Amino acid sequence: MEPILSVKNLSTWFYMEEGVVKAVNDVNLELHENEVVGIVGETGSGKSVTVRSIMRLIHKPGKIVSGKVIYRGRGKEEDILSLPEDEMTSIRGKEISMVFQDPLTSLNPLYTIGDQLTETIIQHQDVDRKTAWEIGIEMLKKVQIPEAEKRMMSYPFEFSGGMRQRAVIAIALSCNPKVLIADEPTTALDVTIQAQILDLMKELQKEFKTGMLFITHDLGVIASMADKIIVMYGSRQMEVASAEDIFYRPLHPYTHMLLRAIPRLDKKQDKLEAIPGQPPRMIEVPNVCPFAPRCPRRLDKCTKELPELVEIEPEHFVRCFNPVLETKNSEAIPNE
Amino acid sequence: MKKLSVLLIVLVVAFSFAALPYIGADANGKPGGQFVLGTLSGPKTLNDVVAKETSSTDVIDMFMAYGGTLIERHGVDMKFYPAIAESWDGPRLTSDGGMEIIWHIREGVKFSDGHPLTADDVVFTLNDIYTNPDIPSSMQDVLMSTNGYLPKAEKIDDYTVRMYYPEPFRLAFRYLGGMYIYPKHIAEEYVKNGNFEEFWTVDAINDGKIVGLGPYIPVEYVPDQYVRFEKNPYYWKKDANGQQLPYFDEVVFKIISNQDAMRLAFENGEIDVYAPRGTEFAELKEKEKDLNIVVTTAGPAYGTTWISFNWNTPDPVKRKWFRNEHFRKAVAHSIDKESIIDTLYNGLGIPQWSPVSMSSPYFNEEVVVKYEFDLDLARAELELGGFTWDENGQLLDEDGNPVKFLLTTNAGNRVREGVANIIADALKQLGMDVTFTPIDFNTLVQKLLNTGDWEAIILGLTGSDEPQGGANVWRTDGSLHFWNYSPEVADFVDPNDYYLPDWEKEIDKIFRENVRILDENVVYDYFSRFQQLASEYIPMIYTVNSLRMYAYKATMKNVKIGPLGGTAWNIYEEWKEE
Amino acid sequence: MNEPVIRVQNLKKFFPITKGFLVKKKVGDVKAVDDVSFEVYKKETFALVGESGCGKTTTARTMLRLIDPTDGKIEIFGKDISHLNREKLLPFRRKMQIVFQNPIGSLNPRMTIGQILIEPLLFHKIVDTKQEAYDKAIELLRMVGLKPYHMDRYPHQFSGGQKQRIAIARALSVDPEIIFLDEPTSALDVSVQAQIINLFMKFQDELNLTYIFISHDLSLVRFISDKVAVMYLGRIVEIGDVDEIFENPIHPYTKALLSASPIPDPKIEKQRKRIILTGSVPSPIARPSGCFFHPRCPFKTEKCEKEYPNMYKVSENHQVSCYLVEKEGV
Amino acid sequence: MVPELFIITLLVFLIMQAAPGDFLDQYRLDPSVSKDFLQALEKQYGLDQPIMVQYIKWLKGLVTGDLGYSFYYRRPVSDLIGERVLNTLILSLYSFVISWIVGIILGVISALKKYSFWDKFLTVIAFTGIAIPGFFLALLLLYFAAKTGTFPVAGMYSVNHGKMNVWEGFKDIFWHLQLPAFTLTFGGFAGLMRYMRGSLLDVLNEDYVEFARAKGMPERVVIFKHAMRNAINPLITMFGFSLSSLLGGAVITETIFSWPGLGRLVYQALVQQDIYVVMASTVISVIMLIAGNLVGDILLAAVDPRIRLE
Repeated sequence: MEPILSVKNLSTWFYMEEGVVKAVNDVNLELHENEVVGIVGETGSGKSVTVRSIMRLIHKPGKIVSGKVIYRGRGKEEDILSLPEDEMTSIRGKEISMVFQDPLTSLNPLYTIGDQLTETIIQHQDVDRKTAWEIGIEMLKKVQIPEAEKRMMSYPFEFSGGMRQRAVIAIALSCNPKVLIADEPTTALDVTIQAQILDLMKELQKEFKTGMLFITHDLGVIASMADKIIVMYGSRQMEVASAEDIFYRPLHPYTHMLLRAIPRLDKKQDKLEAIPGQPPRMIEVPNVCPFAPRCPRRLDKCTKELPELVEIEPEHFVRCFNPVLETKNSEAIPNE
Repeated sequence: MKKLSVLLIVLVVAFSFAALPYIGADANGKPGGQFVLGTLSGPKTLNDVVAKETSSTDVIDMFMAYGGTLIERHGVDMKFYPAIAESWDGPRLTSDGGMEIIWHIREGVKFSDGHPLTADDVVFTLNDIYTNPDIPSSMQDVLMSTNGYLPKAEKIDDYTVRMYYPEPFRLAFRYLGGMYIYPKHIAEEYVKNGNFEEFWTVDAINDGKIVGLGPYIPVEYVPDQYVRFEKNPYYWKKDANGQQLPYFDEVVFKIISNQDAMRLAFENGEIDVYAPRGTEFAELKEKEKDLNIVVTTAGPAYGTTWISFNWNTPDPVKRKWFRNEHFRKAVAHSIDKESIIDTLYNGLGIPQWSPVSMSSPYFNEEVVVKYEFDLDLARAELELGGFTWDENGQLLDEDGNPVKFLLTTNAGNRVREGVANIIADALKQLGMDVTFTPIDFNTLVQKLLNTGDWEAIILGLTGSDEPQGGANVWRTDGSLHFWNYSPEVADFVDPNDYYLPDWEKEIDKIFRENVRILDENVVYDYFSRFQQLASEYIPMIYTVNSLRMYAYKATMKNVKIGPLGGTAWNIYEEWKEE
Repeated sequence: MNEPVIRVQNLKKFFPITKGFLVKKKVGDVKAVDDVSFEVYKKETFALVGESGCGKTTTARTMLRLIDPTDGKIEIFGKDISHLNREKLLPFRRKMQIVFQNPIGSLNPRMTIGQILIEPLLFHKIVDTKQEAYDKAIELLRMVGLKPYHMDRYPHQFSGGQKQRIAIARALSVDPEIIFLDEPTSALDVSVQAQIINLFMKFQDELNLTYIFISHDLSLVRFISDKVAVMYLGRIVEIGDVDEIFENPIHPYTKALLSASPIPDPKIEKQRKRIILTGSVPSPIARPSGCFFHPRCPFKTEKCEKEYPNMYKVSENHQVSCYLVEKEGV
Repeated sequence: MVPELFIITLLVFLIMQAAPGDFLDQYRLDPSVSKDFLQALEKQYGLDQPIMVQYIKWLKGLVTGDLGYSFYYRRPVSDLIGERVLNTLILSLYSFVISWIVGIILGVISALKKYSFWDKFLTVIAFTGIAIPGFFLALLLLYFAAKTGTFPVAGMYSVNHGKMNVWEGFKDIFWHLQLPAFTLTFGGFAGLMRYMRGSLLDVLNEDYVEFARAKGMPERVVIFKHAMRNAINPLITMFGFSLSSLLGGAVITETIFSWPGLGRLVYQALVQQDIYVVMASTVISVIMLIAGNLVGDILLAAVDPRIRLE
């Protein structure tokens, strides 16, 4: 089956006074219906700009310099990046929705939850206010907000953080989109609330069979959510594989080291294996492997040219001249 | 006594055939039109007793003066002409040693409300208003004779009034003759109720309550905007053709609070007359043709600018210098009046030497001592005064103290600050250590009048053509005799160190006696002596008088500018050619 | 056994709530820290964990006397500092340093790194001359893995991890014995977090430091701490040895916290049984009756609604404030 | 409010009294005014009494609605203020409304077209407006008026105003209003415009604006529904605050254009030490300030549920 969303060779650059920040370079990804693709990366790795580029929410001085975003949800192939702006408003929120990181700031403080919910419904569906209001109540019930009828009249500040994120999810899903983009949706929440929200999102995703792009820096969170994982570093995709492969058979030295650098709740560890050095600066980066300066498996070649993203094993892509092939038998996570 | 009777005859000869025509009787103009004057601020009151500022008195003059007084003065020849009083007898001595004037009031004169004017109004004005002890006014100071007597008026018949002083008082004629006459039928009620203060506030204009004998009656006042006058339908004067005066239907005082805006309004034709500042004069003069205006000067103004020293300054060393006449003469020699005129008055000034205004009939240039600008003469005076110089050129007094003092003036007055700088520079050349610091006006007044804590000062005083107006300044017990207050007037003067030179005593005597003399020639001699003494011993060293400057539309006719000043003194005969 | 370096007894910190348009009136208290007691021994890492608003940061700030306690005792090296004035507090301030969550906010942007490091050295008279201070500053930079040439740079020229290293160097400069670590890595990237955590471990070893570690990241707490106190609405609900508590949590809240923390392992994640709590943390202004946790607790009994449970000793190094202990008869 | 008023008026009173001299100083150097007369005036004005007695007398009057007596005008202060308050309001309200409308519209344009030619152009205009001294602009306009004859040079009315009918009178005032209003507006709108621009730019960076876009709201709705209302919020406090300047903010403009307003009256009173006029204006300022803040708070509560519902 054709993926519902394909991103091809997407590059988004920011033209700053200090120079060109190449935030996203040559990113390719595919998302199928009822599939969760996770994008993992650190600050500045380009994961967030990638999904905002898909939504065309890139503002000056940023610019999508190349690539295509093919959407197949409306019975045809459409390149989102070449649609006129007013056509775009019928994609956003209706076909592709997005949930932001901080629920405290995603809602307009001056309007009631009901207002912000119904305006979206009226915008995209051919219904009157009253029907929209009822659909809104249904949505709030879906995201398990108690006393939904009453809560429609509440303002965001009357909600707790978790409740607000539920409301945001309700808005995002109110028009039954085929793709949901979640940009670190639980990072700002407390851990017990995070668990609630992740649970909810997963449930709803299954129910609506939505394709979901899930962005996070937290390897623990992604482990529970994603079917497929894209690891980004320095504005490029480093490794793309199924969740199991990423966690048990990481081939890229970066992924490999990252998994050893994080503490685990379920184990007593003596030491964390730190990755030396600093994350790269993003201005005027040369076309070489961005991880090379911190990589212990670095070859001479690594600082001279950029490795291609190659399919080393079936459905397992790695951008590296010297992948960690010898640890094949899942040495990454020592099993006890 | 013999001398007095001679005087009496002279006076009778001089005054009792006063059958002069009134001013404006020969006028020949076209009635109608509107005359717009600019003023910086609006009237505060229309009650002459209360009014203290020109913004109010200018408005009051329009309906009470300009022909509304017993006699009026010609602005060019400075003589008194009959007005409400058709003629008069006196002033003359009476057998009891007092003095009287008999006024014969013109018959048929009416107030602007149509109410006829009689002797009752004149008597009421003097007895119940100006000399009423319950109504304090500065007019009482003016009318008070040497020994503190106030005049009394009595009605002889409906059109004859006698005014009487228990002693001779020369100024009585001009002050009583120029006194504004209140309509008894309106004002009496306020006097009786004891609230004369509240009579004719500015609200009275819009209430239509203003009544007067003058040519224009204010009928509309928009605060801070304008005062509009309409001509008095009962004004008594008629011109050569029998046409009733005044000519203008309306006069408007347009209030423009900003001098620059005032000038622009004049150039724009919104106002008809303008008093330019020195800095603007040349520029306006150039535009005379383009703007169809007349730009002219008219002799020195009455206001003065002078430098003076405090003879009772707290430091006894300094007192000694300031009391030293040679020191003062040296300072007088160091005042470069020409350069003051050039740099500060744009050439529109004239050196002043005498305490009596050059525009006054008592001014006598022959007797005046002039200390020309000459630093060598100044040094010579200092040597005469016992001063020496050290090797650095610093001036020392005879005890070896360096001469060092503070010179001050009120901050913000550009001309006075300029004069101070020019004088201070010259004095420094003489080896004096002068520090010039302008200070706030109110602080200055406190120092001058209440604490005596000052050394040298540059200030100005207003003046008039009558030297006696400066009595408060020149009499040794005067409240403005600030350079050398009598210990009885100011408590900061040490009675044991009070120094009163003979010439001061003589000036004091002149100011006490001249008002008792009715013979103008004798008075002239008295004031000549005063000018001689004051200009020689210079307790106040005069600098420069500015010239009076006027600009008015060339279409204005009958504008007669003279030493009395102003473009409005004969407003009833002025007219505009459209 | 040796004396604890820190002993906190019945510590309370209430913030008054005022209301009113023209006239402000006190209407109640936010009981941010309510009757908290614990002891910390030398070279130990003591973790305070809990969700936002549980009072962990306020506890730390009160212990540092950055804010004044409402009631209770804070003994440092056996001396109660809860009421000392500024002057008497100074030597304790030196012994107790803090590293904040946000390295950007805690470094003055107008001062060079050299100035930032030298200032406290001279202020606390650790050294006598400027030269000595300079040498010591370079030494400190080396210790935290930076280079001497970094002395003349300004904070904005460093990455987040480097800034946190500078903050550590500054904290270490005055030879402290206790360091408060207030979420010291939560603003850092995963790849850098390990560097910083390892640095803390190294210094604790070398310099015999005692750490008060404040975090909401239980994985990190498990890795770094010896003891842990779990806080909920201003009170400690469970306290004791880290491994014991993480292996055998008793309080339902601790259990929920642990089960909610994700583990970077898809298989384990899929098998885990989660305790999903309903609702969110109530407002500290209007705390529930009885046990504060009872409205969200899957095991609540009638008793829980009425009375706040006492601290029960589970073992030598494990205490919990929950009636479940009685029932299970531990 | 009452204690504030009390403290501020007492302070102003003491400061006025601490300044050297008093109202009568301007007459003390006039040779024609005698000492006795000055003493009589002192007594009449109550200047011979102790400061606190004078203050308490004034305060007592204030409670009964009596604002005192002007030495200079020799009339009740309330009359003086009464006849000028409307004039000042006409000028300040007119320019206030225009400044706010122009400031907000241009601020929005400037923010939406950030870094474009128009943004830069408007920024230059704004900084000119902020930088140029009011008196200088006023004089410039005066010259403009005088040279071109398009606008009257000074004042609020023509001298023939009293003879006009209502419509002519209205036109007359409106015509006179333009230059002084322009002076005030030019100085006033610029700050507002920059403030609005900054505020809107801040809001445009907010997540909820981006979220509104992400959920497919058209740009028009994003700007005017989601961004604008939030951006206006901080201006409301300012609005309330600047309301308080309506009755006293234009001394220089009023003086230069001979506008018969309160500013001129009070300025003159300050110079002349006409103390009760100054005191009355202080009372008005304090009341206006408090009222302005109250209005601001009420407006803010009306538009912001966070404030309303707390």
